[in-house]
Amino acid sequence: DTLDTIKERDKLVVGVKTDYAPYGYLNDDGEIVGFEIELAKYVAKELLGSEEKIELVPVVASNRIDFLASGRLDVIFATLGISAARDEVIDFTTQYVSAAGPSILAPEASKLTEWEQYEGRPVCGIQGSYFNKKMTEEFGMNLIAFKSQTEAYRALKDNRCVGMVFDDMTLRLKTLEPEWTDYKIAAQPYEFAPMGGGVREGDTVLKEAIDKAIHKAEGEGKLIEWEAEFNMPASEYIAERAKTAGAE
Amino acid sequence: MLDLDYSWLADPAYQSWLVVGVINTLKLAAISSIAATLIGMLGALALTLRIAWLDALIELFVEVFRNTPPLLQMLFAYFTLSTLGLQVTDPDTGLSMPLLSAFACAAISLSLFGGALAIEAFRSGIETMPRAIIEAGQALGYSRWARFWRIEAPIATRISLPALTNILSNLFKTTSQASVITVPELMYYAGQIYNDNFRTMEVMILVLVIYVTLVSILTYLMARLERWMAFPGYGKAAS
Amino acid sequence: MMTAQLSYDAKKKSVLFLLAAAVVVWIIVDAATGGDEHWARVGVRLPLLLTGSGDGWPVTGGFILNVLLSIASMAVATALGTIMGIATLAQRAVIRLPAFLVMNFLRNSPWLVLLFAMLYIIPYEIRVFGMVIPFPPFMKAVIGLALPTAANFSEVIRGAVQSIHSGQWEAARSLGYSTRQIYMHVILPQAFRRMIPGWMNLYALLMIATALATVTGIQDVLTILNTSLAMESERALVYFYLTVLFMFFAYCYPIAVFARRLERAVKGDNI
Amino acid sequence: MTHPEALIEIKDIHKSFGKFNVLNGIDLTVRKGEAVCIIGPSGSGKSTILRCMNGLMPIDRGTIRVGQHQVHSLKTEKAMRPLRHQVAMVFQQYNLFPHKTALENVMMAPIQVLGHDRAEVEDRARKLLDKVRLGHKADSYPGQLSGGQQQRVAIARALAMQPDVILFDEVTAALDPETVKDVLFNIRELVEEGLTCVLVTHEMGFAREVSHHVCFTDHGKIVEDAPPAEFFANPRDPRTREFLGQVL
Amino acid sequence: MTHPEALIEIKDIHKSFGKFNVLNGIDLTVRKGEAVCIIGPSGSGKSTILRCMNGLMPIDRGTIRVGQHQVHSLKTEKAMRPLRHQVAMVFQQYNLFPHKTALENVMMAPIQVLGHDRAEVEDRARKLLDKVRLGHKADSYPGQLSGGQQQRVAIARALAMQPDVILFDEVTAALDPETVKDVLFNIRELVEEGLTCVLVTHEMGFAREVSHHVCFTDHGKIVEDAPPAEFFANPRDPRTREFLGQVL
Ligand SMILES: Nc1ncnc2c1ncn2[C@@H]1O[C@H](COP(=O)(O)OP(=O)(O)OP(=O)(O)O)[C@@H](O)[C@H]1O
Ligand SMILES: Nc1ncnc2c1ncn2[C@@H]1O[C@H](COP(=O)(O)OP(=O)(O)OP(=O)(O)O)[C@@H](O)[C@H]1O
Ligand SMILES: [Mg+2]
Ligand SMILES: [Mg+2]
Repeated sequence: DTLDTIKERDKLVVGVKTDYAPYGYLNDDGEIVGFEIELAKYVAKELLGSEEKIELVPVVASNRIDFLASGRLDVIFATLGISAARDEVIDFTTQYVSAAGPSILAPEASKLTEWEQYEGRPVCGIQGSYFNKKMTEEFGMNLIAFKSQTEAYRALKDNRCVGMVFDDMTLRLKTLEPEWTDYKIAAQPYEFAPMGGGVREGDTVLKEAIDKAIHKAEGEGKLIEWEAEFNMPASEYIAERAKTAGAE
Repeated sequence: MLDLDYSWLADPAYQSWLVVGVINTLKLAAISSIAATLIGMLGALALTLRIAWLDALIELFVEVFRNTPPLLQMLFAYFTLSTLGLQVTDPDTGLSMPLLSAFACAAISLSLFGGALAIEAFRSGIETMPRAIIEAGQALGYSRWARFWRIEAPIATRISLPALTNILSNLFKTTSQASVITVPELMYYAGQIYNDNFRTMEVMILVLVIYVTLVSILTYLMARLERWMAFPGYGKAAS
Repeated sequence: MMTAQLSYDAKKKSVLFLLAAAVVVWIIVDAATGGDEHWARVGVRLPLLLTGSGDGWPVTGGFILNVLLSIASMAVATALGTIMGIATLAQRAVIRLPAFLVMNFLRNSPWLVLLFAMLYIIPYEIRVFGMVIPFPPFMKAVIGLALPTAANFSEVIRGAVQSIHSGQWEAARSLGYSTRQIYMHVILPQAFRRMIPGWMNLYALLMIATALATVTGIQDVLTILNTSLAMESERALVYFYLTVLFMFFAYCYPIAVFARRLERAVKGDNI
Repeated sequence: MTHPEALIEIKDIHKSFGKFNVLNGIDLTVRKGEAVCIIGPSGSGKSTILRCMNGLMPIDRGTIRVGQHQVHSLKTEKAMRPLRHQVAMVFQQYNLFPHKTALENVMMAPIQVLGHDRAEVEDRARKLLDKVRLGHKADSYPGQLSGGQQQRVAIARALAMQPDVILFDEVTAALDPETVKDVLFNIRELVEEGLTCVLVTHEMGFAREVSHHVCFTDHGKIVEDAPPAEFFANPRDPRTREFLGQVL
Repeated sequence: MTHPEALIEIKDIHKSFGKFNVLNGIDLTVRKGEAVCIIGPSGSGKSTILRCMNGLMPIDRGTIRVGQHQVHSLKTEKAMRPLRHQVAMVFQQYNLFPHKTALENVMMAPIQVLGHDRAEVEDRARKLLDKVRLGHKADSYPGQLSGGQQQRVAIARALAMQPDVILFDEVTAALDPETVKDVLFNIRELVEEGLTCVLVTHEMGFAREVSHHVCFTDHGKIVEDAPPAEFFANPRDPRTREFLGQVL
């Protein structure tokens, strides 16, 4: 099975984000870094004995599951929200982050503060977000979905849309950037969504090995370290998990 | 090996996406095809005047547009033209927004890309005009303009038609790239659908079939036009 | 005015030269008025855009990958297209009709969609007798691009073969040549010359289409452009796009010019 | 010395393609209502003389006068148009317009160039086609006509312009004897009606029957110019004698 | 009834293109060492007869025998190859291979088809080119030769195959009288050496000089077949009389 293949090739192939600070992004030297990258390296070390035995493959929301399903990747750590629809096509590892669900980023002056007010209006988004269908079908938004975040932010700045719908934490971090100070979170998240890694449907052996590695990292307090390293607001969830894992 | 599941087609949301996608694809293809043909004809016509500065400009236009990826052209139009000043004020919000919508950006890029190729096609049609035909026109005392309109243009159009068919079907296929700048055409909605239901293989097969069907209809119609415009003893269609 | 004495070609050349000069002047003026900052950013990212790694080595992607991709795809497409082209010319319907159907299907499907399809149809690894043969995305991109190119090339071959005057066939037949010999000694040597411009045009088209390979997940110049833009300011965007557009232009334009020159040269020997 | 009655007067014209001298000082005078044949070996410059006469090809030296036009001094296409209205040409390869029917080929120029009335031109065109025995082929395209038929349409097209002079370039090549005879009758009739003709031909019988005088060209010169009876019976130039001696 | 000495025997062949009947029952017998001319109006099916004789065009009805080959029963290209080695053809349009020099055009087939020795073939080819007075043009490409020269290369190419029969299609059309004479001498010499020839021509003088008997075709039939003296002096068929009456 996949775990054997990984050991045979002596390299773990991981799909990660490269445009999604703090989880995975390029630093000024063009290297991929971030919270999930550290996690992936940790897992590689646990499985194969070295952090170096890893191939990081940049993915975006719209292609990560296909890459995984078609065998290009062994596992994805790419801000993958756990949802029932996805669970039908892949298997999730244990979840390692619980983030607020989507919110809307809009200019400071925007008067649209309720989700319902966005009906019929152009809203930027990202292809492959799990809530996209809800946005169009339930809230009736005119969703303009881009391949990558870069493009979506760009379109928002150009006022091609009245707001951008995306993961709350990312958008909040965005408002802290100097260029985004006159933007605010206009509509608040309505749910929390856990995030986990993904493996191919039925890859139970691999899933269990990865789960074990993640638990170990949680127990060692690594996740809290990484949170701090990448300027993420300390989350209760991770602290809680670290406590339970450490107790085991 | 392949067990394909098309039950998702029953979902009315997907159905309406597909329909809207096909309609937008057709719109985009129609607009850019007509514009590209017009640009091609006008460009080739302008070239026959042999005005050096105009020809230089046209040549530059042709070479730039046919030697760079249309995908990149669209991205450029979409993301940077507004930075360069093409903006209007949105009356609703009072904010300044790009003048050109995604659809407009795609339509303009595709028209220019196709137009550049069409200029080449028509130009070569005029250039391959048998010398004998031109001399016959001269000997009958036609003026240069009359000769062009009455004799050379109709024959050149006929000679260029197969090349034009290629360009237009190429253009039709290229409309799928507009999905990258979020033009809600077929390929865009295909992405929306498989990102939602993860039936990527099924969606892609369906989309491929739709495109092949549409392009085949286009080439069939162009072949009919070729036959209709044919005159016996000239070109392939006649024999 | 002096230009009045110049010939048409000289005039045209000088106008083109003036245009080129104007672009250079514009760049200098822009650089002097603040654009240099953005050009500096482009300069910093240039090795990344070209080779896929920050210091220019090793080559893991970028524009050079696009070039390699185009060369590999063209090689595959030439081989496949020749077979397909000859098959569509075959006398026996059992060979001709399927070849014709496949060719038309490939010709009428958008490159982007085919490339996508390749992603799902070809597995990333093939296991033969316990051996794992990896099928990297690069190979998928090569095949995805080679298929439509091959279909187009087979059309070029067909066109060239059919453009040979039927008198050549009759002459060769009446000299007792077999069909294979006629292709080998009479038709293909003549058709070959007429195929070269079409082949080169097709290559330029293919090079341009490599931009689509970004969907297969390989680190081609467009993928890298997009990720590196995440770290750049708004204004720099224009400069980055122009740079990548220019890379394609600088590579494809000479090929197109050369192809056209050949085309003119070949036009003369229609018998 | 000028012939007062000369309609066409060619004096010492020279023409070269690169280093190759095609015409080496041609002199030729054609009176109104005359038919003149030019014969000579292939490549001796016969077609070139005709082309120069109606300005399709500029000459290097010498003068050409046709009616009141000084052809050698006409520099632009525009300046040549009055000349072209007066001088028609029938080409060796017919040069019919492939996208028009036989009738349209004949009608086009009088309507479009001379601005004559359509109904009147159609009437004239049909009469001309009848005259060359092609009334029944009026609606065929050139691609549907045999060589001899195309040739006759070309003659009708030239006549429809009601020119003063017609230049015929090898009208009889590759026609069978019956068609040659037909063409001969047509031309003879025209000459009797006062038309001036210059004909290039390989067919000696034809030259003998149709012409008022015959010119023999060789190496870009006219080496003999005489009435047909004298020309065929008593050629003075040795080169002409040699050439005629070969005729079967 | 079979002529024992007949090399070519054509019996009642029919051929139509769609509804148009080109050949309506042609009978023709050619003995070894004979030269036969076919004359007739344009479009009467002369070229078609030649094409059928070496199997380039299948017939609808009737039989064709050339030597021991029953041409009408040869169905595949492959089956026809021995026939083609025996019967050569010179085309109306020459059909030289434009990518080879004159010498190569002559040498190609004997080497590539008959598998003869290269040195021997080159020797033979050069002699043949000398014979048609083109020794000095051996290294010219067809595009660099005049029409008459190309025609003679085509004759040399056919001869190099050392065939028993050569079919000539209008070898003299559009050639000037001097060149026609040249070609006539060549063919006469070949016939004296025992070659069998079938010639299509418009040139009556040529037919008279070269042939053992002359056939006149009209509307897909051979309406007259006689020795040239008789044919030209005393044509029996009224259609032939009419046709010959037109010759200038
Ligand atoms: N454009 C050209 N460039 C170079 N040489 C040319 C050109 N046109 C004609 N010639 C040469 O000029 C000579 C005269 O040509 P022209 O067509 O007048 O001959 P012609 O007497 O009409 O012969 P023919 O009986 O074969 O028609 C030929 O030897 C030809 O090769
Ligand atoms: N492929 C074809 N399809 C239809 N009709 C054809 C075809 N080939 C020849 N024909 C017709 O068959 C008739 C005989 O043609 P063929 O070439 O044998 O004539 P020909 O006697 O050689 O005439 P010419 O003296 O003009 O060469 C012509 O009327 C021609 O129009
Ligand atoms: Mg000539
Ligand atoms: Mg014929």
